[in-house]
Amino acid sequence: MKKVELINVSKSYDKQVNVISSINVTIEPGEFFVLVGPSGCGKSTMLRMIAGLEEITEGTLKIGDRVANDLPASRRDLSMVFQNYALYPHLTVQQNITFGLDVKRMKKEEQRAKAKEVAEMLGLTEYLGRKPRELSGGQRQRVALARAIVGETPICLMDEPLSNLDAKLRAHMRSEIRRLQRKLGITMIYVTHDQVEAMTMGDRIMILHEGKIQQVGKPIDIYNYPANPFVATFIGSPPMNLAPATFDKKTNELNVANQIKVSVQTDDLELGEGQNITVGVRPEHLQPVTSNDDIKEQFEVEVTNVEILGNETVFSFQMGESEWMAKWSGQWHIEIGDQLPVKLSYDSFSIFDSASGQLMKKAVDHGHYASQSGVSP
Amino acid sequence: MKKVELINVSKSYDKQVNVISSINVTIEPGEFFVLVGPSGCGKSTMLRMIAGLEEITEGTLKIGDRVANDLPASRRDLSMVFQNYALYPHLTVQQNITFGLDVKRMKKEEQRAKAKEVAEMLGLTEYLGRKPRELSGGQRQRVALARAIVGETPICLMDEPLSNLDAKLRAHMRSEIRRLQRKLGITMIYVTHDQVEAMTMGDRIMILHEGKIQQVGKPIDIYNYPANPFVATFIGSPPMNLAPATFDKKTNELNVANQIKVSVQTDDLELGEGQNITVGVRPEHLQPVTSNDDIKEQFEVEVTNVEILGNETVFSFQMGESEWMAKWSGQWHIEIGDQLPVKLSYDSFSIFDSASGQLMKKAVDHGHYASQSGVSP
Amino acid sequence: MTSWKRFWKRSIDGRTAILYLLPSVILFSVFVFYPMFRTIYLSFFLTDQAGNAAINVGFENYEYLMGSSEFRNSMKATVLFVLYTVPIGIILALFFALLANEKLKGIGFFRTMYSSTMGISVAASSVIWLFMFNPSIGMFNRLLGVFNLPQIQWLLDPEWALLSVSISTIWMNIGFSFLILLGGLQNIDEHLYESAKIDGAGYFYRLRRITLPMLSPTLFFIITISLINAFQTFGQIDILTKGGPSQSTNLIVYSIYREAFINYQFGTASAQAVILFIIILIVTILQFKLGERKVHYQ
Amino acid sequence: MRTSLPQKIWLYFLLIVTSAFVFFPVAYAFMISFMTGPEIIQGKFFPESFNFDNYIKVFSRLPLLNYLLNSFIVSLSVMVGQLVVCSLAAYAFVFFKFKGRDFIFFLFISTMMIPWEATMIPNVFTIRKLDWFNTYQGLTLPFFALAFGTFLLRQHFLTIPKELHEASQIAGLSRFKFFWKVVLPISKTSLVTLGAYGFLTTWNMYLWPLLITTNQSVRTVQIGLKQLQSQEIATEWGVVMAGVIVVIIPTLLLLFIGQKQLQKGLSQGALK
Amino acid sequence: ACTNSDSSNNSSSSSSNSNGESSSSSENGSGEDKVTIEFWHAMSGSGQESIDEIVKGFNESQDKYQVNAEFQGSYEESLTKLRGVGGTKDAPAITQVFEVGTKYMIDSGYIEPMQSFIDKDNYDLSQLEENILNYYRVDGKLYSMPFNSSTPVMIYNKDAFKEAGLDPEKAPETFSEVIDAAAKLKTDEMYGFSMLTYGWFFEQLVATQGGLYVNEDNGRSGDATEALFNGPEGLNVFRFLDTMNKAGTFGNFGTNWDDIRSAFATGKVAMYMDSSAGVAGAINNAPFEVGVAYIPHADEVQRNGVVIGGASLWMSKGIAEEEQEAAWEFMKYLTTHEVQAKWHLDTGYFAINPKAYDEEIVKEKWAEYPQYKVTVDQLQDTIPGLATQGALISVFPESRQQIVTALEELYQGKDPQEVLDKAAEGTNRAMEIANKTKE
Ligand SMILES: Nc1ncnc2c1ncn2[C@@H]1O[C@H](COP(=O)(O)OP(=O)(O)OP(=O)(O)O)[C@@H](O)[C@H]1O
Ligand SMILES: Nc1ncnc2c1ncn2[C@@H]1O[C@H](COP(=O)(O)OP(=O)(O)OP(=O)(O)O)[C@@H](O)[C@H]1O
Ligand SMILES: [Mg+2]
Ligand SMILES: [Mg+2]
Repeated sequence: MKKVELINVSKSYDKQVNVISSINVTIEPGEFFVLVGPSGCGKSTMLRMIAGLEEITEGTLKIGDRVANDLPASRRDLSMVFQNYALYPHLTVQQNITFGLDVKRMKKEEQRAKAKEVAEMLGLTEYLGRKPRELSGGQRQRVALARAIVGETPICLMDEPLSNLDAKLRAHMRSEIRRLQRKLGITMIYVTHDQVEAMTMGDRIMILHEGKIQQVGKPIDIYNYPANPFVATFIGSPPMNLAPATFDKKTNELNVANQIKVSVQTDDLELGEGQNITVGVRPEHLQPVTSNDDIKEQFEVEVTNVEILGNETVFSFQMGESEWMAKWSGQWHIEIGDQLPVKLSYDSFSIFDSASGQLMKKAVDHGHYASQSGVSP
Repeated sequence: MKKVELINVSKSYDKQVNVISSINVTIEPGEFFVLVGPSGCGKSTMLRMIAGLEEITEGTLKIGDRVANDLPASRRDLSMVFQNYALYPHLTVQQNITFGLDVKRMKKEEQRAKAKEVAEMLGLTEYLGRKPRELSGGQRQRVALARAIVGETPICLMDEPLSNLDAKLRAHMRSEIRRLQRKLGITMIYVTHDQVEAMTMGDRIMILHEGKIQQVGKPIDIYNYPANPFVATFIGSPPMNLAPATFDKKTNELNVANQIKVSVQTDDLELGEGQNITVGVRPEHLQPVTSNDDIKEQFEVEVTNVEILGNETVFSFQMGESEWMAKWSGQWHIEIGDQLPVKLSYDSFSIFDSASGQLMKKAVDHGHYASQSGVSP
Repeated sequence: MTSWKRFWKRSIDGRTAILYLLPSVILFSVFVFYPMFRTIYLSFFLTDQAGNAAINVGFENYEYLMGSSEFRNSMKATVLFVLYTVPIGIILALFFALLANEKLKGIGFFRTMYSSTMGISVAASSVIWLFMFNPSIGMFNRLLGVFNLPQIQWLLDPEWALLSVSISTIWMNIGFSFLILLGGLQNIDEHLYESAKIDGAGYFYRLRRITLPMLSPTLFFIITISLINAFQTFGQIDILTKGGPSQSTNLIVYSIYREAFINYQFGTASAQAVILFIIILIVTILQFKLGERKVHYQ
Repeated sequence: MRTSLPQKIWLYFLLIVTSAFVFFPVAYAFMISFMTGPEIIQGKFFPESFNFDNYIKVFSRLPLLNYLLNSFIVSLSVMVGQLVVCSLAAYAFVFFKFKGRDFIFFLFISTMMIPWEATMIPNVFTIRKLDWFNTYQGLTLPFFALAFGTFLLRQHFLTIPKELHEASQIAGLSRFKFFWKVVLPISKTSLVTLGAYGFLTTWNMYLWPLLITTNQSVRTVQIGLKQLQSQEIATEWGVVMAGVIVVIIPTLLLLFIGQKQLQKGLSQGALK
Repeated sequence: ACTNSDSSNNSSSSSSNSNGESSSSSENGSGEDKVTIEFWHAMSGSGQESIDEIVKGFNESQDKYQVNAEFQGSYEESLTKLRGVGGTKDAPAITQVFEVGTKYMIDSGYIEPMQSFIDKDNYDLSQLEENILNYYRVDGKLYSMPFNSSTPVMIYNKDAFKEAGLDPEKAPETFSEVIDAAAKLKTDEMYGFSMLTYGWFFEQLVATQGGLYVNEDNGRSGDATEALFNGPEGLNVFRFLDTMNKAGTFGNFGTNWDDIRSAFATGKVAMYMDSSAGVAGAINNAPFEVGVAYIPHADEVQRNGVVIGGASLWMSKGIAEEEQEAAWEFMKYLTTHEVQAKWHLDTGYFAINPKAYDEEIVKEKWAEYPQYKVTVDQLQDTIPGLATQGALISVFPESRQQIVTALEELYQGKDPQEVLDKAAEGTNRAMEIANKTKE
């Protein structure tokens, strides 16, 4: 249980300045902290700085309560899953796993027992005697994971540790990692590209973009109240649909992409006439129209693309200059070119200031409540 | 446009026999063929055999109409994205991308133009002058992808080419790859762990398990009619819920895990009294009960775990000895320990013979039809 | 104070490094640097018969050498010798290493054959070559005789002697270069070849674009070492030609040896050694400056 | 990866022809070792009969086994000493960052440029002052530090992916442990190469052992070989070659074993 | 040759500061009161075998002294080693040094002149071969004990002589006779005459004409300062060689003893100059009849004879007195005619005690190889004088190298006088430096 604190941390490489710029964040002891962001935004770099593998160009890094900028990596007492695994090619899986334990002067037998235990958890038992090059990609990744887990260090850094595993195994590993982390009170910093991992594993998520923090918060809050269009489109898959809009004070309507008009029902928002705003709607809020729906809240679209994912169907249509997507649960027989009526309510809009990107209106909480007697809206 | 045909192909390594055993499959010219399976099931091995990097222990491989078992890799005229990228560390990104073009004696200018084009498509333009070690993980993967794409070979093998990319970029790449493949008529063999990729990109999917083919077919067919419980749980996330069941001929009811009873409405199924069967239900078919639902088709469960994914909520409950999951669209305020009524209909059951694993009853097609005037069930 | 502390902390690397370097440094100081300084010192003296400095003559030894046609001739022979042996030796060794790097049955046997010359001392192999070069009974002249070609006075003809010594030297060094290059080849990641094959790259293309660049650290090493070794060749000269005929094979180190061990002229011997040292130093610096830039490290 | 049949035949052809060329002189020496004086002088290639007279003479003339043993002890010590000293130094040059690193490295390299012949006499005096004449340490210690070896290992260490260093740091390995548990095992090919080099050069050393031994107690085989030759009196080449062969055999064996080791270290495979 | 592994094992044993095997040293250590000395030599091959046997014989002949004979590499190498220990108590009691190192040894101050023991012991020198002693005697003092001594001879192929219509029993004696014979002997396969490219033979061909090598009475009355070998005698020799070389009757077989010997044995050359020590080998290896003759001399002068070559034994200064005693005892043993007879037969070197030739075994051998006698006759026929006494200069090895270069250039067609002058110049410079640094 150790705190990790970054104060004004920046990082530049020879060929690229400010890969990370002025990051301020405190990761609480025992927290599961998820780091997401587009490829190349500096996630790995940040982990590597915390691990002590990369010099901190500017700012202060504190581990526990100690300034750690100059602390050598070997004395930070943390473990890490490298994005590219970094397995020792000359050691067997077993030796790779127990490599760090040896340093801690653990007894050989104990090491073996530990390795066995972890290997079992990760389904590596049969492969303990092999060299990494005799393993499949996913197996290698699991070895990397095992190596990080087995040490039970107070801080653990994982860089996309499940990217090469299949969905089933990944689901299993997700819960195992979470369980372990809780049990041992590990402070976890976890990089992922997987939406499910990001949403379900973390106590908090941090979204990074071009080396700058976009938002930090609980997963569900970030999903519901993205701080800016970038976050809005980054979290959630398919991403939130965005379109420029203008407010017509007379009719009290939003003119979205000059294509549809949505009436504004509340006055909680200070909108100037003609102010440039961007509205966002999550694909799942573009719902099919049922017979008893309000005619006003619906509009018709022409389908430009359809993907059936099995348990849900995603289709696209044009909204002004951007392509919007709607996600409907279940399998829908939709063909490209179909004209579909789609329901959309003002409540589900997130509204951003186009200039600053600031969130001006949150989408109204769409939580459902289930009760024994049935389901309320 | 070339056919790839595997006839009775098997593969053994020194340390592991029958990593691949008796594979028979024909991949049609211009087909997008997706290969999925759990970690270590032999996907990469199969690709590597097709590429000519791994000797074929037994059987025949045909490329086009030619037996290719002994054709050297360099003369198979295909391209490949390696699971571990295999970038040339001594070459810049640009050189890495054009490496294959150079082999083909393409003019330097043309090469440069090509590289630029592909780099743009993959967002690598700024990095053309860098060495691989100066790139982030996702950027490296994109270089690997670029290298495979740029050659426009008639056959292309991709081994988890998008695993290290973020969701947004991945969605973009999905459609780009698909577009290119269609445009150039490439025969694509594509390994992935991503459900969305598997469901949306492939003309056909093949599910591999322990070196054996489990099922080959259209994505949606596999999703709806999995050939056996393995496929059922492997495709779809969360996986299909399974439980043992017995059939009570008197009441015409299925006794699922000795916990719930579901009445069988049709007679399309030959079930003997007491025959061991396994029933499967997709999580999305365990729906919330609405006030006007039939009381018979619902049962109550105690929630053991909840995950809110943003646009959907997954919760688990105990069904006999196995954990079942239900997936409800939207965000639900469900707490662990809640008692929830859940709707379940016989139609959505897939029924497998416990002994052979054969699919005995398909789930009834749950397709929805949307029309201009509204939505029919 | 704190800045000093910071420095102390930062210099931890340097201080630990000293520990690792210490054994080498001590041994080098005692057995290389000290004698070297002594050599430099002696090069400014005329020495007596016992090899002690007797008369300080300043740069006279150097001046004498610069004016001496014999020494100039030595330099020329040395440079020629280096040019004859180094490129060919490395190319041949590389060729063998590439051959022996193929995965074939019984390749271990061939590897041993190729590296065998490393197992034979310069003295022993020189004796063998002496036999083969022998104008009356040697293999080479017999072969020439078989094809009715004119006999060659391999070691006796000033035109041929340096070439002949070079041939035998290339042979002697080939085992070693082979072994080093083979080691380098085996460290190249197989994946790179796989990837290149997929791209349709043929053997020579792979050789040029992957093998050689990835081998560059090893090549750089072997070129440097071969250059240095070639400049210092001695043993085979002593046995094969003793610097003759007509001084045509009187390489510098042999000349140093003769000055020091036969003529007991340590002053001029030392001066020659110093000049040789400077020459090699310059060549090596050039090699590092020009060569290491082209070397790719991981 | 895989080679087709015609390719294989071509490869084997090249292998056989070139290796035969390389090996010819050794084979020739082997033949000579069975010849009598007149046979040799007449320059035959095949002896009339394979009798072991020359070998018997070698063994009876010299305490050859004694010499061989000494050679083994000396060569082995030098080999181990070089591996230790050089790998330590090379490690410092690659995995430590410190001021003047390149300069010190170049200083090391520069020691290679000093002709050994020029430093020998002062070294003999040094050994005498240390009273190390006729001792194993006198024979071995001066060779422990080897710029060549340091250079060789440095070149190899430089190719070690830096991820491994990082992973070890994360695992909390000390510098030395990393050196011992990762760097050395991964560099097996170079260590074997350097080991073979160290062993063989020491095995083949002549002048130094001669200069600092005055009796047979620690003398090595190369001096023995020299004792078989004579200057003014006609040399019995058959006997000399028999000696050469006897001395080569252990080194060839060593090379063969080294090869096997090298083969094992073959392409370690990627990290990922 | 006979097996003598025992003897070499014995001699391998105890030494001053070795940490070698103790198994045999304990056996030798039994004679604690024995004085043990070291004898450094440069004899390899059959020479070493013989030395080991002689040493063994000495050690067994008495129980006061123990001699350990140790091979120390070539003459140059062992001299280099001696420089490391010379004048200290680590020095060996006896060292074998080649003839051209004589001046160097005298000047070095490492040694005890033999004369002091001869005088002390009243040793009768007259029993030894005068012509050999002459070389090592400087200012009337004998500095070292001659040991392995040889002279050059001319060896020729009798069969070839017959074929060429020459008298195989009468070898050519003068330069012009040799030139003529060589011309007759020359065939496509065979050269007429050859000489190892080695300064020693040149010295001999100069000396036999009575020519001096350097000034100051060949260096014997003072430090030589100027080379004289480029005078008429030297030029004669070079012209002699040049004539044949230009005529194509001279075969150049380089600087290696074995090369020229194999050339002779394979019939590539009919006459060549060799050391007397090489006679046995030449006879044994040649598949034809071999003749041995005196070395040729210039037509216009009388034959003076040959200069001794080889090496002698030196006693160290600065070691314990009883060690010097032991060394002296050993040297006396060496010079006995029995030992010398054996030495002569084993190696082909001269017996320094001519009485050895009367030994039965020697006579038997001579009967078998009458050629041996020629070598001894040539030595005994030598006219003592400054020329045949041999030059005494400290830079002899260097000078020899100059001659080798000169010869090689001569064979390349350069002018004899020119190359000789160049060699003389080099020698002069070397002597000048040596003299300068002597103080
Ligand atoms: N060189 C080898 N020697 C022995 N076994 C091997 C070798 N390479 C792979 N295997 C084994 O073969 C099986 C299949 O490997 P493969 O790489 O094809 O798996 P995969 O389906 O690609 O898995 P993943 O999704 O984890 O990449 C694995 O169990 C692996 O351990
Ligand atoms: N050694 C280096 N030299 C120069 N630039 C580098 C270096 N390493 C990384 N970069 C750059 O820094 C940026 C951040 O890299 P980083 O590896 O932290 O990205 P990431 O967020 O982990 O991305 P990914 O999800 O693709 O792994 C990238 O643009 C990358 O190109
Ligand atoms: Mg990364
Ligand atoms: Mg794989």
